Parts: sequence; C-alpha cells; structure tokens
Amino acid sequence: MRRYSAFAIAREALRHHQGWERAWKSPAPKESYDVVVIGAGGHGLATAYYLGRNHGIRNVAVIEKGWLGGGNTGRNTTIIRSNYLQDPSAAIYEKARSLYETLSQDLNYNIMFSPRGVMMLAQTEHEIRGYQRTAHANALQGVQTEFIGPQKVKELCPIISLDGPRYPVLGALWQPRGGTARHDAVAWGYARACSDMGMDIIQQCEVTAIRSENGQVSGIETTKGAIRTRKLAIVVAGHSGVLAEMAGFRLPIESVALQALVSEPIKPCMDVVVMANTVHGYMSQSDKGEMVIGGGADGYNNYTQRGSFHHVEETVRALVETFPIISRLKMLRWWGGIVDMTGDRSPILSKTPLGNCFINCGWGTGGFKAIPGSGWAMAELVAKGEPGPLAAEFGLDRFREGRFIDESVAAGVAH
Amino acid sequence: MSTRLKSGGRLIDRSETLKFQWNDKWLRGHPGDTLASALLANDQTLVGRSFKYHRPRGIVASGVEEPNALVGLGKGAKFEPNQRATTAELFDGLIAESQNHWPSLEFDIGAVNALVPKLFPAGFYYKTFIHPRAFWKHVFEPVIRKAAGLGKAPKDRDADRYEHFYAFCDVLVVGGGVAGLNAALQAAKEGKRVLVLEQTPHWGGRSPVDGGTVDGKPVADWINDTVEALERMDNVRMRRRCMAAGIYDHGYVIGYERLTDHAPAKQGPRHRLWRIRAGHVVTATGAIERPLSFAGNDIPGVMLASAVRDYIVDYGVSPGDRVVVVTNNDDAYRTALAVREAGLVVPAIVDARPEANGALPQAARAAGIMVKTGTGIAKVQGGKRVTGVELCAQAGEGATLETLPCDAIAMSGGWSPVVHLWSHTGGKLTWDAERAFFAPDPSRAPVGHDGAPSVSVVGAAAGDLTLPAILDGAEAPEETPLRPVWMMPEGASADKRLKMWLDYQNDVKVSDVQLAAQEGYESVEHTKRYTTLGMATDQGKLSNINGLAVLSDALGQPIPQTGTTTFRPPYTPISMGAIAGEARGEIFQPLRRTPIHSRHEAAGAHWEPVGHWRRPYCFPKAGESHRDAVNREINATRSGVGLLDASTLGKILVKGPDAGQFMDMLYTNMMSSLKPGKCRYGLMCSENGFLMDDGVVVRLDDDTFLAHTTTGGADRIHAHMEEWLQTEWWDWKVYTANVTEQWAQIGVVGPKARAVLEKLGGMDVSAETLPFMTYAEGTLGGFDARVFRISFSGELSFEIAVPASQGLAFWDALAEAGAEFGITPYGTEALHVMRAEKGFIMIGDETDGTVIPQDLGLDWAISKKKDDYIGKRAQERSHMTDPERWKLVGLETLDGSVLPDGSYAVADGTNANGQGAVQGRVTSTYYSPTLGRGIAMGLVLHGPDRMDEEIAFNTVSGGTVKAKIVNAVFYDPEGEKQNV
Amino acid sequence: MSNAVSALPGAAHAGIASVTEMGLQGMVTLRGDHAEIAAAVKKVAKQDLPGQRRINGGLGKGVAWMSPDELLILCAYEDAASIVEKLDKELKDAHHLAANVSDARAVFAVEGPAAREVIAKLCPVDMAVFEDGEIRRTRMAQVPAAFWMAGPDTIHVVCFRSVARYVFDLLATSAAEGSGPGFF
Amino acid sequence: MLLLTCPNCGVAAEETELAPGGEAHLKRVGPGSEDADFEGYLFLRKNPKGVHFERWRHANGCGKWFHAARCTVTLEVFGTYSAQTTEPPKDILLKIDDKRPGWRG
Repeated sequence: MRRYSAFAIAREALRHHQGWERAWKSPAPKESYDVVVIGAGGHGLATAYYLGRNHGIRNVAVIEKGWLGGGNTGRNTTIIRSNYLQDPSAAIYEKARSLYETLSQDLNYNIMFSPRGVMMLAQTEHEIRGYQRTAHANALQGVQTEFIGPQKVKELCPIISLDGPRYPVLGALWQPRGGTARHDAVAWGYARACSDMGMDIIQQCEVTAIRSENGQVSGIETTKGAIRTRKLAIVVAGHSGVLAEMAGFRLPIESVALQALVSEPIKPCMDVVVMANTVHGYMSQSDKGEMVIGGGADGYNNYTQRGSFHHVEETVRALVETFPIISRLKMLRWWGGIVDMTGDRSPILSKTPLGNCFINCGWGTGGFKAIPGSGWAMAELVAKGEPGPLAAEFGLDRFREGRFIDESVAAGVAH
Repeated sequence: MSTRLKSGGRLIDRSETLKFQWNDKWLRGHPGDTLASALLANDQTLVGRSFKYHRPRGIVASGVEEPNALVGLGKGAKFEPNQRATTAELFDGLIAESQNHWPSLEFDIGAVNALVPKLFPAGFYYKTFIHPRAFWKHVFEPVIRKAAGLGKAPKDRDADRYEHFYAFCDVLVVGGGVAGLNAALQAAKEGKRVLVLEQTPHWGGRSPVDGGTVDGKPVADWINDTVEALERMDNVRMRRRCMAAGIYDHGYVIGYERLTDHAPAKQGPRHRLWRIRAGHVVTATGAIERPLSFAGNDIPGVMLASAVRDYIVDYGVSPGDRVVVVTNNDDAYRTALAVREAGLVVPAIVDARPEANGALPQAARAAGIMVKTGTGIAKVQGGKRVTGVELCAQAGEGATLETLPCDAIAMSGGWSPVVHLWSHTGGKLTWDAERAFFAPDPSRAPVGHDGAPSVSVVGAAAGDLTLPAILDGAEAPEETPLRPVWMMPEGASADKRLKMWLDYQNDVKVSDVQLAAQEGYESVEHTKRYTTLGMATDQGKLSNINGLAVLSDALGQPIPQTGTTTFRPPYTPISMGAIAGEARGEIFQPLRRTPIHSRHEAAGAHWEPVGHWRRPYCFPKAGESHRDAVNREINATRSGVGLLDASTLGKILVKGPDAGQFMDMLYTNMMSSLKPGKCRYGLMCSENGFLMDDGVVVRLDDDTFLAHTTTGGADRIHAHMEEWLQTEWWDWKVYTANVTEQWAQIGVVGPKARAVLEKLGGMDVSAETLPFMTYAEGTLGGFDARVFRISFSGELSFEIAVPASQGLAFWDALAEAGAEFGITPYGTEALHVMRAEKGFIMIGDETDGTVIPQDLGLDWAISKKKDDYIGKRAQERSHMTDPERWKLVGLETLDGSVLPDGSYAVADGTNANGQGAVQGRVTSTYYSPTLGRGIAMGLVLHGPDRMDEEIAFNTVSGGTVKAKIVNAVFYDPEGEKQNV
Repeated sequence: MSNAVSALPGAAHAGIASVTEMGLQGMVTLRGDHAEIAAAVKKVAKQDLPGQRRINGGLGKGVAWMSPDELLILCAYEDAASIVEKLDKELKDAHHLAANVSDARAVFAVEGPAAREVIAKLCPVDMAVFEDGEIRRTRMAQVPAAFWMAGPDTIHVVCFRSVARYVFDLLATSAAEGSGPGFF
Repeated sequence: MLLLTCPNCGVAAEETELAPGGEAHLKRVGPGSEDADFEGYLFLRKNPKGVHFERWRHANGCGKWFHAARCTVTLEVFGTYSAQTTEPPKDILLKIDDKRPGWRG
C-alpha cells in the first residue's frame, strides 16, 4: 500500500495524480472465510481491522448490502466523547476515544480527529446534580471531565446565551479531549487498512440467509452467492432485527429514525461541541464551517431514513434560544438515519443463541463515537468466542436478568 | 463590460432609482431588480471567492441555482450571510458585502491556493496533515477552518420575528410557471381546494423570456389571464415568494414564505413557515440549465445561456458587449438572438453538435450570427473576468483553432428537470438517454398514507421542456435534439481537466471526480463526499448531473447504473428562525405558574425550573445568600411555622367499583384496605420494576381515591393510569381525572401550624378530630378547604387544598393569620433539606430509574399479601433480588462537612477495565441547619449491615472524604413531632 | 366566592384579532357511558347529549363531547359545585365520575375576521372548514387546548390554568398587527 | 409526518397530536411466569420491516389509545382500530392480504 503523505501528494502532482492506487480493492467473494462480518459501516470495518491487528485473523470478509460507510457512519453528527456515567459505558467509549487520538496515524489516513472539547450544559438544579455525579464517576473511570461554571462556559463558547428567559446556563460538564472527527474518513480509513491486510470488502452484496449446522453457524447466502464461514459477526445498525431474524432469534431492539441537519457554512464562531439536554439540542461547527445539529428520534418503528419535521423544529428552536446568532443562518441539508434502540438504550455486544454467531448492535443515537472501541471489543469477542472486559456487561442476557446499563439516569442523554 | 441597456427589462421600473451599498460603495438600481441584476448593471462581474482555492467568482445564473454570488446582507441584528444575490430583491438602502476573501475581494491572499490546484486534489486532506499528531488540532485545522466557511457569522440576536401557519388543501401545486398554473386551473375547475406556491415574486416561470404563443397570443397574455382567473376562484389560494422547501410523508409539505426580505419597512414576521397537509401534490418545479465543462469555465463572465437571456429580457442588463454562446442544444440560440436584439455583438455561436439546422439555429444564421458546429471551447482567456475564448474541435484534444475576443460567454449543456421534491419521499427517477436527464418515473411515484401515489409532476419538471409539450394550443419553434457533452473537448488533456469546474463553489473539477473513481470511491455517495461535489450551498443544482456523467465515464458504466445521490429537503436553504417559528423568548416553552406565582415573584423568589413549572427555590431577603435564606426558612419552620406552595403536586381522582383493585395494581402497597378519610404513603413502580413515583393516597369515599403524585409526575402518572385502564384492564370499572390544577395546595408546617389554622378559624383541626395521616373537608377562614394531615418535613403539618381561583387569597389569609407566629414562606431547597433530615426519599434524588423500592429500605411499603402489582414480576428477576444491590443508608462526614454531590464510595483496587472500584454513591447531600452539620443519604453495598463503619467518598480532584454509615433518619427518629 | 380570581383577570390584546381572557367559568368533567349519563345531563345541565366532537350551547350553559366516555359541562362558575352534587345524585347507581374543574382552566375569546388565522398559526387543524358547533381538542403550539366557534368571527379557547399566560402570549403574538396571512 | 385517524374521536390527527406506544397486542406476563416469557413480553418487541401493528394515544386530543396497522417501510396506514381488542380486526387483515400478499410470512 502506498503511504499517504504530503510528499506523496507532491510527487503525484507532477504526474497529474495518475499514480494513486485504489484505497480498497473490490474482490469477488471467496468460497469461505474464517470470519465473515456483515456490515461495512464503521463498527463492522473496525471489527475486521482489530481482528487482523490484535488477533492475527486476516482471512476475513466484510459484506455490505450497499456501499461501505453508507449507513449511520456517514449520517451522524460526528461527536466523540466518553463522559458517560455507568462504568461499562465509560469504559468502552473511553477506549474508543483514546483510540481516536491516534487513529489517523494507525490507519495512515487523516480522519481529522479534533479534540476540541465537548460540554453538556446544566440548566436545572437536577442537571447540576446529575453532571456532578458523572464528574465523580468519570474521575474514578479515568475519563477526564470537570464541572465548570457559567463564566468558563461563556469563555469556551462565546456565542452561547447564558441567561435565556427560560433556562439560564448554570454550568456544564466539560470533557476537554472530546470532540469530532470526519465520519466518512473513519470508514474509508478502516476499509483501506483492512483491504491492505488482505481482507475482502464486498460491497453491493446483500445477505439473504444465514446457514447453520447443529446449532453452529456455517455460512451465509448472499446476492453474490453462498459463503462459508466458521464465525459470523452481525454489525448492521438499523437492520439488526432483520439479520437476527435470519439467524433465528429476536433482539430487544426497535428501529427508529434519527434526524440531523447542517446550516450553510460560516466562518469559525464555535470551537467546541455543545449539548443542551434540558432543551434537547446539540451543535458543533464542522471544519467546512457548517453548524452541525442533531435532532430527535421518532418514537415509532421506521425504516425510511426520514424522520418527522416537528423534531427538527424542536431542536432548532432550542438551539436558536441557546445560540441566538443562528436564527439568521439557514438550514442547508437535513437527513435521517435508522438507529436501533435497545430496552436500556445501551448497546449489545454479545454471543447469540446461534453458535459462533456474534452480534454488535443497539448503539442507538451514539454509535459513531464508539467505533474504534466497539470494533476492538467485538474483535476480541469473535476471536476468543467469549467477551472480554469491555464487552462483558453488554450481553443479551442482561434484559432477562434485569441488569440494565441505563445512561439516561444522569441528566445526560445518549447522543 | 456589463451594463444597463438603454431600454428593455420587463420586470424593472426605470422611472424609479434605488440606492444600495456594495462593499462600502454606493450603487444604483431599479425596483424589480435582483441584487445580481443591479450588480451586473454596475459592471460588478466579480462577486465572491470560491471555497477552497479562493478563485474569483462571478454571477453564473439568474435564480436559486446560483453557486457563486453569495453575499452578506444587512447589518447588525439584521445581518445574514450566504444570501444569493440572484434571488435577493433590491430595495432602497440595501447593504451587501462580498464573502470569503481577505483582505479584499479584488486582492485575496487565500488565492495562493489557486496557484497550485495540482497540490490540492480531491481527498487531499485525508492524505496529508497526518503527522505530527498534535498538529492537526493546533495548526492545520485552524488554518483550514479559517480559509473555509464562506460568510461571516452574525453577531447579534435576530431582530425579526417568525411564525408558522397550518394550511390544508386537496391539491398543492408547487411552481407558478405555465405548467403549474395550468395544473392549478384544471384542479380548481374540478372544485378542488387548490394552493399554488411560487418561489419567486413573479408568475409564469421562464416562458415570458423564452417566448412562444398560446392560441396565437403571446404566452405572457395567457399567464396573466390564467392568474386572474385563478385569483377569482374561492377554492384557490396563490402565494408568491413562497417556496415548497420539502415534501414529507403523508402529504405534509413545508412552505417557506419570505414576507419582508424585499420590503424591510413592512410590518409583521420576516418569514412564515407553512405546514401544509395536501391531499395530492403536483410539482411543477421546472428545469435548470447545465453548465458545460471546458477549461476556465469558472472565470467571471462565463454564465448560463438562460441567465444571460434573463438579465437582458427581464432586467435590461447586458452581461457583456461581446457574448460568445457555447451550446449542445437549440435552446441556447434564443440567447444569441436576445443578445443580438439588445444591440450587442455575438462573435459566434459555438455548437458542439456536428450540425445545427433547427428552427432556432436557422433564425440565428438569418440574423447574421456565425454558427460554428462541431466546435468546442479549448480555453477561456482571462483572470478576474473573461477577455477571450480559444476554440477547438469538439472531437479533438483541444488544439486551439482560433481565438475570439469577448467579455462574456453564455453556455448551455442542456436542461435538467428539478426532481428534488418528487424524490423527497421516495419518488424514483429514470434516465432519459435521448435528452440526457433524469426525469420522474410516474410508475414509481411516492405514496401517501393510503398507499396511493401522493405526488405527480408536470411541465419541465416532468421532462416536457417546450411550451407546446405543456399546453394545448401553444406554439414555439421546433427544437432539434441536443447532443450530450460532458467534457469539452472530448479528448481534453489532464491539464485542461484540471481547470474544468463542475462545482464552482466547492472547487470540484473534472479531474477530481476522475481521481475519486480511480481510487475506488465508486459509489456516487463516495465521490460526492470524497470530492465534496454538490455539497455546497447550492446542493449541486448545477453540478450533480455533470459530475455524475464524468464519474460514470470514468467507471466505464452507463449513467443510470451510477445512480444519483439522495435528494433531501430543503430545496434551497431556509432560515433557522423560520423553523423555530414563534417559539422564542417568553414563549420559547410553556411556563407553568401556580395560582400563587405572582406572590412569590413579588417576594423576590429565586426560581427553580421543575419540568415546565417554576417553583421558588428560596426567598432570599435583601443581602441574603441563597444558602442563608434556605437555613433561615428551615429554622423558622422547625421552630415556628413555615408556608409552602405545594400546588404543583399531582392530584388524580380514581373512582369506580374497581378503583381499589386498580390502586392495588398501581401501587406496591395495599391500597384497597385504606379506610375512607385516611391517608397512606404509596410507591409506584414501572412494569420494569423501577420506582417511578411516590405520594400520599387519600381515600375520599368507598368508591373514590385521590392519588397525590410528584410535581413532575402528575401528567405522566395520569397517562400511566389511563394506559393500563384503556389497553389492559378495559373491563374494569374505573374512571380517572387529573384535577391537579383545580386545587391550590399549601403546606402549613411547623409546631405552630395548628395555632395558625385555629386563628384563621373554621373546622376543627385538633389532633383528636384530625389525627396524623387523616383528611377532612370543611372551611378555614371562610375558604372551602380540604385538609390533609401529612408531613414531608417531620413537623406537625397540614396540607390544605382550596380551589385554585382562591389560592392567592388563601395564601394571603394564612400569611396574615401567621404573622404573629412569624410564619415564613419556604422554597424547594428547604423542603429538600427537611425531608433529608427525616430520611424521606426524593424521587429523582434517591431514585434515578435504576432503583427499586427494596434498595431504599421501603419493603414496609411493599405488600406481601398481593399476588401482583405493576413491577412485581420484574422485581423477581435475578439482578433485582441480588443481595449485592446497594442499599440506602445515612451518611455523616467525620468533620461535619457536606459530602460532595454525586460522590462515589470508593472500594479497593480496580475493576476489569481498570476503573476505580466503587461500593456505593451519595444520592442526597445537604448542610442541615437543624443539626448544624452536613448530612447525606446514599446507596451502599450491604449498607444497612455496616452501621457506624467509615467509608471513603471520592472528590473530583482525586481526593476522598471519610463518612460514617448511619441511620438515614437524622431528625426525630421516633416521629413524635409530626404526630401531634 | 368573592376571593375567586381567574388566571389572567382582564388580560386583553388587540391586533389582527382581539384576544380577551373570559374570567371565571364553571366547568364540570363528567365521565361515564354516554348512553347511561344522557338523562342526568339533560336533567341537570338542561342540554341534549352532543354528538361526536360537538358542543351544545357554550360558555355559561353548554355540554361538549370530549371523548367516547367524557363530557364537559359548561355553567356559571358558582353553579359548578352544585351541578357535581346533582349529577352524583342522579347517577348514584351508574358508574361515573363527576368533578368540578372550573378552577383548573382558563378561557380566552379570539375575535375578529382573522380569528381563524390566529388559531391556524398554532394548531394543526383545518380552520378553513372548522364548523359552528364543533369542538376540537388539539395541540396549541406546545400545550393541549380546546376550542369552538362562539360566533362567526369568535373562537373560544380553553386551556389549563397554569399555562394561561403562555397561551395568552401565543395568541397575542399570533394576532400581532401586520401578521395576517390573508388565507381564509 | 404521519397522519392517523383516531377511531375514538374521528379526528385525522397529525403526529404532533399523538404519542406512540410501541407494539400492539402484547400479552401481559405477571408474577410466577418464566424469566424468558417476561423478557419476551417486556423487551423482545416485533421490529418488522413491513407490516406492523402498534399502539398510539391521541394525547393532544381525546386522550384515548387506539391501534394502527402500518408499514414501516412505505409508512402506508392500512387502518386504525380500537385499543380494546387482543387482535387486529378481520377487515384490516384482509386489506393487508390484498395489498401485501404473503406478508404474514
């Protein structure tokens, strides 16, 4: 693989960039693999990448119904943070965040991780208590956060209105090493690295059935033919339920539409990510200058990648109140993605009733930030057949036992 | 040069002159001008700088598709960035500035990027800036961010207001051109309720400029007649300056009406967001002309042929004196003829087709215009504006055959139907190879709630590009087929492809798309994201199809196989203010007020939002800190008497023969055994087992219970009750009513509480007649009152409900009667501290959605006699019965300090993920003025079995605080004070 | 009683329509099987049972259909308590719930040719075809509300007392001078 | 932005008047039942890509619950019906058979 660098660019410039090779190959599927990963989104590609890098398993295929990175990986608001309350969440999200720190170098692909800092505004006494609790938890979890006062909030984000008529900003939970990254680049970077390790990324290939022999997974049927495999990893976000049904089990998941939007690009005016959970809105500014805004999720099952406009209204009204200057900006682009919501709004990384079939799903509205950690933990689960510490608490059995990982308990929400 | 012609301009009023400001320069225009036409009239061809290379940018189009002419409009609280000059109507005193340059539009430092475009290919950012790690955030990114971003951010709070409006119709027609007006007329004649939206200020669309006749009369006449006819019909509504921004499911359409942008002096909202519910939507959104890809096609002075025509015919403005027309179709000849008619020079019409013998080319030749067929543009000469054009054979590699001096180029690559709205809810497209565009496929239309097609399409939007194709009786010159031209010349060298712009604003070139394909970004979505093609503020209205064609060519596959990107609302950007609507300032969200709110306000209450309610947190006196106020309120209450506005507590009537059975299912307690006139504290769990609400239940009579809920719980719990009654136990005879707001409820609390009530006079409130945990109705001081002997503070306490309308008067009466006893209003914080002193749990503090009553030592409130209650089965699950669950205890710091809020009890070592081990956490922590020390409650592993043990709680700074495990009831453990 | 005050005594606004708080109004919620309670309603409230989403009479004297098992009886503020008593007496053998909710509500009149448009800015209701004698329970901006036509150009709006100020401000904002859509 | 007709009051209500309530026709599982059955009842909800039966409450309206039969892919609504029933009415099932042959899988 030709390495990317400024020098490579300069060299290529001299010959009109004729020399750049494909970022990833597009091979036909082989007859069989050690591991087949269904889903070439960020989580699936990261799973494959760490299978190779951490466990030396490289006879791997990643099967994608559409185009790699074409699902929620390319539809989110790119926020990266790990200031979660519950230990298992903080562990996997912080693992992910710390991997993001060096991901550009690891992949030799600039995913533009920008640790610009994430703040969650506290706008009620209850939220203050919630975030102080989170700050205390994070202190023990090795997650660097602090509860800051209104003045610090204003310093970090001058366009915030501290004293809106309804919810004055009383403080914020501040994670200085949280931030954003270029979402597509994360999928592309992993894909390029996987391809370079000899893995097959097979796009435009839909799984039509999952084959098993006496309780063990044996292979899959696809629109590009049958593929045998010893182990199967289902990592398909919004469509987890459909794949689970093929594998013969049901998931504690419902698929709903989540919306996001961006404004037209303007010169830099906001250097941090701000989440205002009392009024339900969050916003950051992309490197292109667009204000990137996360909307709400519908409460009903939906596979259309279209949400209802009133969620956008609620979000925008909240943000106009919090950042009055955006009132005269314009919404440029609006879109939706299908997210799968579990019973406790926390993800599932788990063995399944089908032997050697593993599932990674249920990231709800917060999956992007978890990609490297999720891939890391999933690779371990698939390679060893048993969850490691990162995945241990995220098993399917927790719903039967009543052992939930509920993040909504702090004032925080799972964006 | 570009200038105002001596005559012409069907939309402008030359009798009046308007002054407007452009980068501190005052210029002149006329009513009817757009900012773009006025700028051209003043020879302002350079209007901005591109996103990436900061190349000079001129006006390309005359409508919403304009990618270049983006300006900052207005000042201060009315400043708006990224406005399209082509759609901004001119008014007297308009202030506009160009964007994305430093120090000036003419001289922009950023333009150095343009000198080395070879060094900035597609995906450039992904391949560089990787090392050293810290540099991205601190060095590279800031530079890139500053260079990008186009317009300036507004500085001030928006001075304008916005609003929403709900409209319903049988047929919504989007687009007021000939096709739209015609469709509206047909629907209207059938008696349908019709709404027509037109995004511009004018009816008729392009037809008045392009010409043609209907029944022998100029099409303009037909337009006027039809508009008049429609306006006369009661079942028709017409709106101009109102764009259908997006189509959503089940016939929902968002309309974006601009009311004062063109007339700042006008009263009323700036924008109105229409929420339209249409039985059927007809999109008559027209078509957009495509640029041609030739080297230097981005130099100011290169414009769409239709735009050149518009500026001449609509505004009497000539974009140049010598206009070379370059085309692959007949339509562009109209432009040549218009230029000539305006008395300007057309050095040549450059037609990529081998021959051009249609009616329009014939007319051009007849007018003496030179037509060069089989020819293309090798290169445009000029820097900040066009100075000339080099011609070549379209079939060749671009060797210059001749050079024509000119100052404007009118290009036409054919037309693309505007299919955005059709596609928003899933309408499918088919590729028309003959005419080289995607058009809606009526057989795959979007469907509505009934599964029937919900959108149809007419006119140019459907691919019918000529007047006769749209309207019976219409006539226009016959047009011969175009010849798809995606690159000019066909064999253009790499050097040329490097200068062929597809996306003018984002600086995406033919070579970039080809590189993306070469590197495996084969999906159109990949290419779009990798090159940013079509992601600029124009959303690729000009660039998408050209880019798609280049990509398909690079992949060696037909265009339909490559497919299009998804079309998403809005069609053009709409203001955030309009989306937020009326909801700002005081009416941003509902604010719920109790009947006594005004008194609290007058008393200088410090407010705490609780849900949508606002409750007094405390009542600080002059110079008093909140903390001092809270302490004073507590001391006054414990030693004398306090007054609490408890009106926000939920009050729900539950009535019927099966009410007792129902209450037994709702609460963990046995409620059916409660005697009339008695009160009982109850717990409510979710079906998932977690404690969700608590409160005092009163049995009013055999049939009727009154359930008190938390402030936040009233609506939620009422809905919870109705859900179970309507969807599970619908055969049970129970009715509920949420009467929360019927009553003002006031707590009279403290040893002197009874004295106050007795002074007020009325019903007997003695311990004998009205003992603890009972209830009675009567009058107090002449008020009809319901008195509850319940206590959340541990003191002698009466909660008294009077009709809300009398709440204020009753509060005043109590204050007056209590004056001699030093009666003191207290707020939520004093309430919280006093309940904590008593070890009473607080929903939201001790509970957080993961806590079950058993964790809180509330087993006494869980009936063992009942087979079932909501949440009981859930609480039988292994994790819920786990003896390792943390249990509620009291906590006392050794030094009397207050434990930090949210602190965790640390245990030895770390867990499997290397996180510090924990064995509990603080749930409530306060300074208790009663005890003169910090007190707290918390959930601790095996807590109740570890009385007097000392454990450490962490601080955010990494330290710990020692605390002793104690009984959670810090004050009056025997409960003597409340039971008197 | 003399101490009783409505939510926003005397609140009024004039614009493209006038908005006025209507003072104390008697209201009784009556839940029960409509067939079983019809006679009692006729006797006590002197009104026939209204059909689905209909209102007979109006403020001061009327009955409105709220849901398949709920009616709202409108009466003089002073009479509400006695009407509850009478209903309980009449219906003592029928499963029902009658409650005085007069104090839990606020009532506004929106008056003028643009009254329908003021409502249409806030409620997802087709005001162009909204009929006389119809009552609509819906969402007004961010709170529940109900309204009916009290005259050709008059709409009576009922909301919860605690949000009376919010609803008044909403209506006043929507009735601001120069904001008429001119649609109806 | 869905439009569902509330069978209780007859209003064709837009989504903002309604509150979604998840899968319809669940059978409540109480004390003494198997863990697996309880998990199934509370968490293992149907999540079909296609025909779905669900609960809605006309929250900003008559306050009543009702059921809807809806396609989660096209959002087509096959019908709404009373909440006081343990299974979809025949006529709606037949309508779906007609429009989505073989949907029962």
